[in-house]
Amino acid sequence: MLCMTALVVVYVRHLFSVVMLFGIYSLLSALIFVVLDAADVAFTEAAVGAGVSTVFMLATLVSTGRQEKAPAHSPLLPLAVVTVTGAALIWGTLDMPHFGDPGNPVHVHVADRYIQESPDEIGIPNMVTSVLASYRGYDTMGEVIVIFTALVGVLSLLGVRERRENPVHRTGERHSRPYPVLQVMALLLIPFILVFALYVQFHGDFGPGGGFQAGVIFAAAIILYTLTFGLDDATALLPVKLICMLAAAGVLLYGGTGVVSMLLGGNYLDYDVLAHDPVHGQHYGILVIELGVGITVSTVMIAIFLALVSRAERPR
Amino acid sequence: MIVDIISTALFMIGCLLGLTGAWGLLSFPDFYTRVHAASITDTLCAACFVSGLMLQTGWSLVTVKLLMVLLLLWLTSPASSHALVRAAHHAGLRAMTWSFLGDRS
Amino acid sequence: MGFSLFNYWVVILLMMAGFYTVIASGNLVKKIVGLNIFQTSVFIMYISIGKVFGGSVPILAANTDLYSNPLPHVLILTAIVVGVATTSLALSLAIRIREAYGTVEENDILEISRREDDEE
Amino acid sequence: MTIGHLPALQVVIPLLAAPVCFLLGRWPRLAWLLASAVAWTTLVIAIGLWLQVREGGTISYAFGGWAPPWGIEYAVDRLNVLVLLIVSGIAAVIFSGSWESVRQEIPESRQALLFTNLLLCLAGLLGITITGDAFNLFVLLEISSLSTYALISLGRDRRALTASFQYLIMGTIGATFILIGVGILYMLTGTLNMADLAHRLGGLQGSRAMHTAYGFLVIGIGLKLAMFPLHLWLPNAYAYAPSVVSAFIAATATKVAVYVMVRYLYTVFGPEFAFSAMYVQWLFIPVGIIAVLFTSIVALFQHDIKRMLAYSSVAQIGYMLVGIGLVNVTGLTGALLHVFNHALMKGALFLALAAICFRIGNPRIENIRGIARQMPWTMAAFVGGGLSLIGVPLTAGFISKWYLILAAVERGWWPVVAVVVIASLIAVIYVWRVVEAAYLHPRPEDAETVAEAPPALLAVTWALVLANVWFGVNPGLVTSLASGAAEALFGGYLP
Amino acid sequence: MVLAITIGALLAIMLLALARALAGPKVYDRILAMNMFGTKTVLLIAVYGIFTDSPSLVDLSIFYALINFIGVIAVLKFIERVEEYDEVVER
Amino acid sequence: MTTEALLVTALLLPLAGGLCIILTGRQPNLREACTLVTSGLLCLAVITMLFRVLDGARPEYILVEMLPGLAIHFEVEPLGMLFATIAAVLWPINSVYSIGYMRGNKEKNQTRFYFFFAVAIFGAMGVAFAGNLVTLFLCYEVLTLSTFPLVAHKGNDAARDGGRVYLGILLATSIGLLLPAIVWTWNVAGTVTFTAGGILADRLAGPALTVLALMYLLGIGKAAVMPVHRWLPAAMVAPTPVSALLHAVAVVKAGVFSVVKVTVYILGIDHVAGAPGIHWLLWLAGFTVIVASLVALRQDNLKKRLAYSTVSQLSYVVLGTMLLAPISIVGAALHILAHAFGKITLFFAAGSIYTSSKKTEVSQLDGIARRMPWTMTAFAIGALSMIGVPPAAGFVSKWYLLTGAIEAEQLVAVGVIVVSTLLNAAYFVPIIYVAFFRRESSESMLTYGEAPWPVVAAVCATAAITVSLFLFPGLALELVHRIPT
Repeated sequence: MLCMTALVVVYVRHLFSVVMLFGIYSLLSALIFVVLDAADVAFTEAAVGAGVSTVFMLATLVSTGRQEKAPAHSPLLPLAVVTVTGAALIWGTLDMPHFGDPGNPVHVHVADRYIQESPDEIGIPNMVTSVLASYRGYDTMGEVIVIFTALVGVLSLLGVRERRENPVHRTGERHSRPYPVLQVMALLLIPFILVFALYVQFHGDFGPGGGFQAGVIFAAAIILYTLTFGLDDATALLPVKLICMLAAAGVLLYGGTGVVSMLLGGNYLDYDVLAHDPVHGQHYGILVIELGVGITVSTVMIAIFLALVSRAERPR
Repeated sequence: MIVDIISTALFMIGCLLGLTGAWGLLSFPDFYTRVHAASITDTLCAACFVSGLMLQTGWSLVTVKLLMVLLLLWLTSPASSHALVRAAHHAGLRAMTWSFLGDRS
Repeated sequence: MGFSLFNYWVVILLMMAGFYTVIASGNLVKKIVGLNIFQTSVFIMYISIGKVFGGSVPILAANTDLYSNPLPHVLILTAIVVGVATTSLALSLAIRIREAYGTVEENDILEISRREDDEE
Repeated sequence: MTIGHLPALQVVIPLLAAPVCFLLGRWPRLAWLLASAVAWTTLVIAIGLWLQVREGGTISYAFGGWAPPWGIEYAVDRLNVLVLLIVSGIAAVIFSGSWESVRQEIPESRQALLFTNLLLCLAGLLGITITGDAFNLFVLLEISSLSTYALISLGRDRRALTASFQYLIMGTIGATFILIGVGILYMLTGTLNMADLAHRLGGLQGSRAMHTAYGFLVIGIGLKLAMFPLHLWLPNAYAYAPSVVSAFIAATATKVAVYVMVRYLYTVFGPEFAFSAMYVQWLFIPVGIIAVLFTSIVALFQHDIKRMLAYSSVAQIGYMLVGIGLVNVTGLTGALLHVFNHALMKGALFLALAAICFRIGNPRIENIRGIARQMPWTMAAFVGGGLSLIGVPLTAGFISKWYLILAAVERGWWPVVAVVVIASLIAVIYVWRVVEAAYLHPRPEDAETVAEAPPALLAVTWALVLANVWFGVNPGLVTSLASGAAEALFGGYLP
Repeated sequence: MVLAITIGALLAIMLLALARALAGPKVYDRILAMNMFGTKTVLLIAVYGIFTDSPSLVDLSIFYALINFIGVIAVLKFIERVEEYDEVVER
Repeated sequence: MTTEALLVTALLLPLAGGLCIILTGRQPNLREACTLVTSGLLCLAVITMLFRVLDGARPEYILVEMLPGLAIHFEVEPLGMLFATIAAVLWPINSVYSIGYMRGNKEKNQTRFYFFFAVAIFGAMGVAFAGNLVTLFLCYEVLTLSTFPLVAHKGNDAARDGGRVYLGILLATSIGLLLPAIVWTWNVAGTVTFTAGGILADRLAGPALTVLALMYLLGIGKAAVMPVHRWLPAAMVAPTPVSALLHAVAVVKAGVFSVVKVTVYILGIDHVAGAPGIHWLLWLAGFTVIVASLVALRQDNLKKRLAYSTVSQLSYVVLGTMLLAPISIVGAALHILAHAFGKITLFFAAGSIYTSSKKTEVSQLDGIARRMPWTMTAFAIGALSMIGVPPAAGFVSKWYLLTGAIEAEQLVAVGVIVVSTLLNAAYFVPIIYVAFFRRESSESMLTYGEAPWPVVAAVCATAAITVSLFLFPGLALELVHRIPT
């Protein structure tokens, strides 16, 4: 099914369909992640692939047009490149460790420790969160920075239009038809979504979820609001400047935790020193940085969405 | 035991409804009929599945979550169907009518 | 042996479909979609690495002590985020290109650039 | 206390300064001051690390207090301290001189964003260099790449956008290839720490999967460092980026990629695997040679000076590849020295070009006719950088070429010597075209009179030119570092 | 057994939906199929989660339901906007 | 002043002079005073050093050591002293001449001219005193680059084209052949320091040595051995004082000097004599001598004829070197000296003719000696020196060369010298003849006399030195006999 989708994506030229198929593809791969025991990843992939990315792409299509032209040059060269690459990979797989074998080096070396010790060392049941936030906490900080970089990049490319100076020019609004049913529905759903986001944020220690997923869900609520009520109302609710400040604040919260642990005598991002008991320290640390991740991710997603949409709404 | 039987029955009904809906989606001649097939069966199908699952799990936090799934589906599914039809209608997509079939002569 | 590697082969097929879309497609947005498919399949490869038969989701539970490997999950969480960051940047570039050139077709853009170069 | 944390601070300071800089959006001048101060701080930290490495050997820093194979490690040794020094040094110099040029080329609302991006890029590059973890490298690579894409797209010409997009696509493919390679390595060993990887890969010499991983890594990194047939993104990217950005990324980005290549070849895979099992030299030498010759010749026919220098950069990367492919200590020393020296000379040249752009706008050869009379200091700096690019004695460029030629002679590979020599000659010609236009042609009648570039820009340009001379006259410091690193990397392996 | 049948049926439904999504012919058909695909995914995950005794997956299904809804709304909104532009262009 | 200090002074003086020239660029009189004072001081310093060197002093000075064994290193030895003396003595004379010429022809950009002239002299001093190959190479390139603006002084398209050929050939040969040769030498010998008797003995032999020698010979493009001689005629676009600089004071002399120096101090004449096929280099030089003379014969443009004459004369020096006999090396060194003074006289004379009459072709020179007796007398002396007829310096050096050729039993070389002497006579004697004995064509309306006095004074001075070198060759001979062959 996955393959079918992927291959069709190659052929279909109506870009809206391509993007929607991509959403389906993402959902499917998220399903596969579920089957492969990666609940957190499935969560994220669904949020990002099927959710945010797709919405972003759709928003882009509004400004860029929806039909792809037939390719002008022959597909032989790319085909050859792809074939060679694929062949190299398949050749390489021939003596790879077999799929799913518990004796693989992957499972016996580093990961072993995470599984055996992390509940004691970190004190939370979700090992993915422990590894994410503590053992490889620095990677996660990098991830937050990457997101932040994307925000900086998008802003420097597009900028977010604040409210229109002159309400007379709200031509976009006049054309678009209001959906009263949807607006009511959105108003019903949004509080629920926000609560759910908070739940995912703070439940991340025990089940799948955490700052990143929560951030995306939070952003999803705002995106829904923007979609049903329009850009101007959304920016009135959440001024762009505030969003940007929060994004930076989230990064600083994360980085600041590291600095604090450094000041308290540990290494950077060593949460052991945050409290008298190392396990408590880990707990506090993870809580704070997940919060930082959540804030940054949600605000960045919102900001990027607003930026893309504000271009789409601009009358040509 | 009896719970198991009921839930199995619910699953089966759900499957049946779902398949019907999907079949309708695939084989009905035009967009509006497809919407009809899909959305009607979808709602009930989801209800069957989720209630079956709720019976399986017994009473716990998970049940509440499942209930939320159901509520969510019930809220969003009709809403999106509505929005979809509305959009299609506004975009000028015409429903197939009998006159479409008969007026040719 | 056959089945144990089958999983990887499917993933490779997906990867190549995405890769092909990236390099062969002339439309910038479709290139981005291809890039995403390419990356997503790499993610599936990573997650496959972490799977243990009979293992469960790596969240501490009372009834099992065989878990799948959490490390690839962490890596892929990060990689997904990186992916969306790249995508959003690429999309905003595409928008700007459309505004500047009036098209997002690679060939048209090349044509315009070439003309511009000639004029200089 | 601080001393022990230097490896972390090296990257964390610019990383955390970036959001602060972002918040200064309303006051671009403050953002610039902050960026420059941070860049100088990183330079000081790099010097501190260098002193430490010189005394105590490799430094390891465990993030989160988790010991290396489990946590993320920063490892500083002679090899990357050299790259740290050059990256932070170039950043310090370029950032502090960038204000006037940025203010002129970038709309005010985007200036602070530009500095934020620069800081992120700097942090990413430093992080790539310093990290000892294969996956962390990928993350930091993406930080630097994303910020670079954004930086390039800030160029005034609309072709900057397409250049940036092209780079984005190729760079992301490269990064994904690296991801695949790292994934396979992880699959084979179960670890991501480079030292641990190297240790564990030792037992897997014949594995086909390892060969595949190797291939993907080389191609992925090759895309990033603009290895010859994969260099197509580079000329456009350098040509259309804002001048200061061109100077910064030309002087640092590809150098860091070369470092990553060396790191993977020598530390992770080990020279034994790379050169006896994979025969890398038969890949690198021809690719390097073709790169050097072909792109040098292409550079000859460019009218845009930025493009010309960009092609020359690809050629210079070819030198580095040749140095790596020569598989002896002298060759590797030469390559590392060239990493260092090329950063100096390209930095100087692009800064001089930034000064020219500042006054003239479009740096085409026709436009700079007779400019030397009006901007004598700028053009003199360009000539200085050009001499170093050619490899004239008493400039830094000579030292590295000397080592490269020596290494080739040591191996008895005369064609390589011939190539280095011929390419130097071609470099003479393309540098000469600029010099001739600037000095020997009269200024066109209708051209407006221009003044000398602003003093700050001029000062940093000259700082780099003088550094070229200083390291050409007195290269002992760098050569000992480079040759020490090269010897350590070979670790007794001889082809 | 029940699990196998249920999952099989759900997969079959999804396949049918996918077929409609691929076949089109109008964008709206695709959206409809996508919506159905999404709801069935939600159910699939819930079923799978309960039967493999990992209730945490139910969170996931809630989330999927949300995403699905937002996705459909987004597609609709943006398509509408594009149609508007096209109208403007046609005039 | 210690001899070391003198050495540093000799190197720094031209640079300091250049700086003064730039600073005083606004006031031409002051600027020219700077040039004159600096050149005079340099001349003084070098001559003082000359006597010290004759007394056995061998000062050296290491500026920086870039890599172990690779330094910017200056050391004085007799051969270099000879070259330095030529350059230092000719600079003031040339300066006087330049002042007359540049003002007389109202050239533009005179400050640039004098500045780069000073830098070129610095390069020449550096080449002369270089203690190792790298220093030599560096100063050689300084010389090349600093003379370029002089060659292309006029700034028109012809000048730029000529300049491009000039720079192209010189840089291409030096970077393409000389530098690899240096690296090769370094690789083989582990050092590039000039050492009496050479540094390659026991380290490199057989055909490789011949190849290396060939790389040096052709790599030093300034020696203008065919086929890398094209730059010399191309550089004829330059103003005459520059031609004088190129042909006599610095550039080509630096070339042949380097050839001699490398042969003596790097290859080692005894060692290289054993290399197979080394006589091919000799024949190459001989070929250049003959062919360049033949070409010169066919040139009507006076300066072109002189240029090809230079190509031919330079190859005498190479020929003498490649004979690899001690006596012929002495001859070669002497010929550097003799040719320097002879050729500068000829060029000065040509420039003087151009300045006062704007005549450039040989066929226009009928009876010119009536109007410009001093100039043409000097020209005759220079020509005699070129041909090798007493009482001019050329005779002495040719004598040594011939002796060396006979001693080395290289009959080809003997033949070459004899034939080329006849050819020299064939292209110089007609000029003298028409200038002195043919009547000026009557329709000439021009009225002109001698050139400005600084020009004439310079011409006479060099002619006088040419003669005196024949009459009193003692000092020069003493110096060249100290070259450790």
